[in-house]
Amino acid sequence: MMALIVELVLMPAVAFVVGLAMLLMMRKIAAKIQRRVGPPFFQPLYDVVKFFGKQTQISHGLIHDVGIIVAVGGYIAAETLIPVPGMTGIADRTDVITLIYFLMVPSLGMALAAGQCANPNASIGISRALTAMLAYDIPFVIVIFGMSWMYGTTNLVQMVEYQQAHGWGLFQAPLLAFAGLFALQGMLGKQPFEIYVAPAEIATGPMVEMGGKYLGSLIVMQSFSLYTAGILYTTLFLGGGVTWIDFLVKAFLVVAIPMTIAFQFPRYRAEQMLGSLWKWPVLAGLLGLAVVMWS
Amino acid sequence: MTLLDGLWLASALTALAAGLFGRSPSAGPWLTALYGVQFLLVAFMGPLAYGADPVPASPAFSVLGYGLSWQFTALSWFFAVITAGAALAAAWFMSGAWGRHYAEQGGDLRLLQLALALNPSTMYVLLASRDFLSLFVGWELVSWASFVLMLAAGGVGVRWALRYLVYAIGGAMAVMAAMVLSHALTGSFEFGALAAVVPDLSAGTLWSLVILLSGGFGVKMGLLPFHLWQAGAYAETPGPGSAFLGAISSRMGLYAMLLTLFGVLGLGTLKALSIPWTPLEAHELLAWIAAFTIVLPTFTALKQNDARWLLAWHGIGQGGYMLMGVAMGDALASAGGLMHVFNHATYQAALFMAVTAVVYRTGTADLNKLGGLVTRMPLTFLVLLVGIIGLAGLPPMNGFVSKWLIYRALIDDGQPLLFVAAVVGTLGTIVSVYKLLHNIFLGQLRVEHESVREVPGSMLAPMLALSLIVFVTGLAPGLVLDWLTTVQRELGLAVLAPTLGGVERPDGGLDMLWVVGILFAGFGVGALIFLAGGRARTVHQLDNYAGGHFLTAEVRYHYSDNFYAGLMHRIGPWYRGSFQWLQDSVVAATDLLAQAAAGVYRVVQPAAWLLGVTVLALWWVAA
Amino acid sequence: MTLPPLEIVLYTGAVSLLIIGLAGLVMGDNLVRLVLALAVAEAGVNLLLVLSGFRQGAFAPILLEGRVPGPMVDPIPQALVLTAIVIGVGVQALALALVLRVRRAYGTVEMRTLRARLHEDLDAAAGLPPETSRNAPAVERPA
Amino acid sequence: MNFVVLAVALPLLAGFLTPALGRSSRALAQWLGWGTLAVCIGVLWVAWARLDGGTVAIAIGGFRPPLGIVFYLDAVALLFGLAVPLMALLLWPREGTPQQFALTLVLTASATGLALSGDIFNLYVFYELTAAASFGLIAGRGTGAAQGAALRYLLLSAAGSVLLLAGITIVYLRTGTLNLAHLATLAPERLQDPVGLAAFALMLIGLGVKGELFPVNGWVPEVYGSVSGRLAGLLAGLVSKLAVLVVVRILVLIFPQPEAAQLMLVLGMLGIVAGELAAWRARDLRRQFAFSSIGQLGIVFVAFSVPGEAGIVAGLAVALHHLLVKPALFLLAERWGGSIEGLRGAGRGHWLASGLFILFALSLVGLPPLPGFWAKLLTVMGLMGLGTGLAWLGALTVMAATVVEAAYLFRTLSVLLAREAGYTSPGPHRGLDLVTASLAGLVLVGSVFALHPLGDGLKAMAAQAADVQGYIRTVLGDRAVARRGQREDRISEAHPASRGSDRPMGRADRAYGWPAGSPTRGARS
Repeated sequence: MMALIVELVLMPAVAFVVGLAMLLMMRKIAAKIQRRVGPPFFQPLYDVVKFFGKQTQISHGLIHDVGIIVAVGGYIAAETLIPVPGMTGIADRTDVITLIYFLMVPSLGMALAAGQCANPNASIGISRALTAMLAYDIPFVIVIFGMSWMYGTTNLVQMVEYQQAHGWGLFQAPLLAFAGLFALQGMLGKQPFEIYVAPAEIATGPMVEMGGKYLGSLIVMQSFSLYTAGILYTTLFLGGGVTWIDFLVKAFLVVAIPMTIAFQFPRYRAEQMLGSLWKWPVLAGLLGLAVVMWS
Repeated sequence: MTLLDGLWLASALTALAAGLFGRSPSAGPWLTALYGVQFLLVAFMGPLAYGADPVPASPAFSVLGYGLSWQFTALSWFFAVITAGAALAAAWFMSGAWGRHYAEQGGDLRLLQLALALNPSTMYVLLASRDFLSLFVGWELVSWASFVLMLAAGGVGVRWALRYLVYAIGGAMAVMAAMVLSHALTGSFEFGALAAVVPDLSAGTLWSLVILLSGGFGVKMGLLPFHLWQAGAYAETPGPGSAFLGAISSRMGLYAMLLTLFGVLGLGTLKALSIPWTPLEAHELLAWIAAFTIVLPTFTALKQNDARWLLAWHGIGQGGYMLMGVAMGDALASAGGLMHVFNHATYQAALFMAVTAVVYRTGTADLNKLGGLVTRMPLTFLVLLVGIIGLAGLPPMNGFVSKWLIYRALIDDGQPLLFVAAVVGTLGTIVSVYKLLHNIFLGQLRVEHESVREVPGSMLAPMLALSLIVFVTGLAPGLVLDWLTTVQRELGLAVLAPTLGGVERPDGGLDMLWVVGILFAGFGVGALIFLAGGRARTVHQLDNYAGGHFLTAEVRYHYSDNFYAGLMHRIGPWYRGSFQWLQDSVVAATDLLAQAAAGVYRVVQPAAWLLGVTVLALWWVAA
Repeated sequence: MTLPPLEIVLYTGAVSLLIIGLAGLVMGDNLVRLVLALAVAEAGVNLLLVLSGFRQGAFAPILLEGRVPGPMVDPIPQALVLTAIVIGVGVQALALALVLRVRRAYGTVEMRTLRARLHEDLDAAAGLPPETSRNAPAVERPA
Repeated sequence: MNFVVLAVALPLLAGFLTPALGRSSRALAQWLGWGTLAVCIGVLWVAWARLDGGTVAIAIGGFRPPLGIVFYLDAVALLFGLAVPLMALLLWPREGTPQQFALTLVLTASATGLALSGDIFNLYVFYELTAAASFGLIAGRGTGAAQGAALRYLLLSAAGSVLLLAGITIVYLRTGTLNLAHLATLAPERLQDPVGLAAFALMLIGLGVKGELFPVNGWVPEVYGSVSGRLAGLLAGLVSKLAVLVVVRILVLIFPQPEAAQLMLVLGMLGIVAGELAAWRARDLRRQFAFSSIGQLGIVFVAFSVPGEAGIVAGLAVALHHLLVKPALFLLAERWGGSIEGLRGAGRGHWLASGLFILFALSLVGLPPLPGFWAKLLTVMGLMGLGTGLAWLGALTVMAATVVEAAYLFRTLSVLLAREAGYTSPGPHRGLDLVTASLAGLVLVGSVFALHPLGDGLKAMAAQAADVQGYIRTVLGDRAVARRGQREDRISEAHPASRGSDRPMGRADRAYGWPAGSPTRGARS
């Protein structure tokens, strides 16, 4: 019991640290592509501390605050559902389906907070964000189904065990892995699927009214989301991790791919986003599904 | 005098009292107490859900040599407890301020009270039926009772009620055909007699039975393509009535299907019945119909601009989950499908009530004419929030558990397309209900709603109670799943072994106690982090970033119309050719035929028909 | 079936009368003619009925004292046909009376006009707007 | 039991007296009519009580059957016989002239005769008398529309009578008898062929004019649209049923071949479709009910077309239900006649009338446990029990018609009960109409509580009516029954597979020679 509690505390903490590092990596990649130097190593941490410490903190009402708490808290809780090397948290008591729906809770929190801001730009942003969710989740659930069927379990711990015994999912179901990566691009909200932020057009959408600790919380949330996406993909396709080192290498690699792709692209309109996410990854996913189920 | 007799008596008394005293708004609390008595009587039958012997009714009739008898079993009880709860909540909701308001607006409160009271009382008759004849009697009574409730408000509702009536009678006739077919096969209306001959029946006969029964009962459930009546009929019913109807009324179809298709024919029969030239079997066909019922109505809901219509369309879609779960038939799926009946009743009633509360205060359910009400009606907002989380099937509410069970079973059964359909339905629901919440409660408060206040306690209490149930059964789904094991045993389905928190299995289980616990712990930590930041200052809603322009009261802008513009740009064209064409063409064909029929009676010489038919008859005789 | 030639002729005649009468009833338009057609049809069927008792060369079925009863024709149809004729006459009289009444009410003895006026009357009594033809002009034609 | 004849003779006599009496005192004529009807009811009631479920044949004038004409009394005959004066009393033309009283009495007499007679030509005579009386009653309203409708009805009906008489002639040619019981003994060998079937077809169509059989019911909307509600109720409720009863008697006793029933089934089905759909489109209440009555009569024909007891039970149930409901509805339409759209809100404030309308509509549509449901259920059960494709289609038609029926009845109701501001009510219903309709409503509701005995009673009645041997035995004695039995045996030996089907009697016909009629043969054989 004690060990479990330690795990439950440790897992989000690790996630926070690694997530900030991923944030840093993201900005470094962007800088490299744009031939800039990029921020210093501790910049993400500085940012968070700065935002939380600001004098001017503007709240737009209770739900604004609650939404932010739900967004951050939901991710903190979600980290305990994905097994990492040496720690399983409550991954054994839940499964990948729970995790997917769990991950929607922070989004809902952010949507609440943005909605309460009473800024039309925020509402437009949320409408686009939810549209994006509808777009990327369809290929993603096809992937989830395929992998669960292949591994014969929805338990993430067992998935890792299976891959460590029989080889990575990436090699057994490459089409599904491709579809998953494509969906990941949307899930992280990176170009070309970042219409919901669209800073020049709707003034960063959901974030338009956020400042101070609100924006800081959103940065924390983003770092969590990067981490979660990375390790979830690693767990599903790359055999999880035996040790922290190979686990983190894989996770960073996974996150690096969308980042690298992102900065090569312009921004898609909402319907273009739907079109591309419902076409290629869904086709690949269904094909991969057929291969998995009939072989 | 058994408990069932008592329940019938109590419900009849309630209807009588509603008819006598319903006109006066002050009778509301007393009527609510009577509904409470009904609920208690159902609760006293609780041991049924844990395997106690069925509770029979004392009256038994014999007509034309066929006996009718009634009894409550675990299946009946499960549906009855939902019915009683929904009726109690609806009656409570209208017992005070709402009822007075309705009467002041010129509504016929007595009629509404009576219609509401008739619904549960007829449902208790249906739920107790144990042969085809009593089933049909109960079925018709329930259909007519809900017709009365839909009619209660008059106005636009009448048109929808009439449309419902046509569908309902059509469905009832299909049921009657199935019942008479069964009689032709066995010479009796007993379920047992049919069950006994099922192994000897030809595939054609079985298909006829399956199609007639599922079609007939499917009308009430709003299964595709018989769903077109439901949204309008439920949405245009006065508030508490629509809460009751949305919660349980169409589930009677599921009950009757369970009773006949699963209880009598048996899941094994459905599984053995394959569709020629396809790999599908009868139960998969049902699951596919369910899948379409999930997806199409859900996305129709997404387009609605009226909160009540939006909810009603979602009600149709959620019915698909129930059928899908039950049709898949294994322990997890059927438990999920059945539990969804309970879950849906709880959150749907709460949602309709919350919307009704908004209408009560603002006078409109038009999603383009509201906004920002969270600061004025925070508790109603809370109820709606809890409700939509349940409806969307997100943790920690109960809707998540039932859907999880269904998803998990679909993975077990290897049904990827059904799985995707189910998830797509959920995603569509999330998208749609956020619009509902946002357009009513978030964004900018309209000038005319500045003075809106929270609704009074008589309306809040049932809503909050329902929300509490939504949360508690999400936290500890085992409470409900325990009942369902008995129901599964009764129907001859595989039996689930639930824990308090859900299901324990090594290859991916669910323990909601942990999930919810962790989630709230996360919120706690999140709150700590949040509070670690500097103290925030709350500003006026118009004090926000507007691109260098100052927003004033004259230019309030709440982004609500065509909320998902981008999405609609892509999927808008797909709405064409939803099943409306089917209904339209049936009506058109009937009208054409009717014109021809009327033409028969407009001829100059009616004797021409006489000569014609004589010649034809003689020709036929000679041939 | 071997029938004596005379009977074939008689039956053919009776059936023809019936058919002519019914055809007249359908095809005629003048009410008086319709009544006459009805009379023809009734005559045909009455003839048929009386023929059913007919046997060639038989006597009338009257038992008179001192006469040897040879083959007799069937008396029942004759009794029946009398009744039928009486009824027929009564109905025709009633029909003619009604024709007169109709002429007084509507000023017509044409079935087509009667039907049109009757239905107009019925619609008017029910408070319905008359059913106009789709081809009828919406307003009065200019003179 | 010979006193039963009074039930026919008395109203006839009174009918001829009334106009003369009416010249001096209208009230006296009215009282005479009422008294006569009351006596008729008494007579038939006593006969019902004495009969006690048995059957009796009464030879009129002392001539023994098959030579003499007979009245045949069984439960069905007496039930309908009893319904005639009862309905005539309830739907008495109160505001009418003495002539109308007389015609009503004549109608009563002849309709009672239709119910009781056991002789096919006698039936024809009563049928014609009924027709003549109803023409008079229809035209008696005096409006141009009523007279036009009466004339058009007359022409159609007279053409039907010609066909009926032609059918009777064929039957007589074949068998040489007109007594139903005697025909029943001879039918298996002489009428089981296309010619016999043709005779049935002619009689069916002929009788169908009054029985509102499709498509010879063109008169229905015109007549019901132009006469008073009471008369429409009498014609739709009662007279049509008696015509159907005659058809059923003929069908059961003389034409057991399935083709005959099939013909009736097909025409009945078409009638349901045409009637209900036309009612769906009807724009005024009275004609809506008229068309609806065509549809209901279609169901009656369809129900009776099911062979054996099942069909008769179902048919009786549907017919009796309609007998009760339709006149009451026509009475309600008396005040609410006219365009349906014009009735917006007319039912509000008249809660008794509206309630009755709702009750009748519910029963017509078949809400259990109202009697209409059981009637419909019996019909569908009978049809589906047959298992043939045509019967299935029939059942389907009945059920589809229910949907249409529900659609238009409740559309009308919703208009009646609509909340409409500024509507001027056409005034309350006349008290008597309302009382009569309430009576029907009470019987309807009361029968819900007596479903069990009613069901048993109907079954016993139907068993009696379906019992051909019993009919023959009652009228002709035991020996005739044995003879029919022998004949049937002989036929089934000769054509073991095809009895009652295609044309089994061709050779037997020739063996008997033709024409078969002779005055003495019938009596001897």
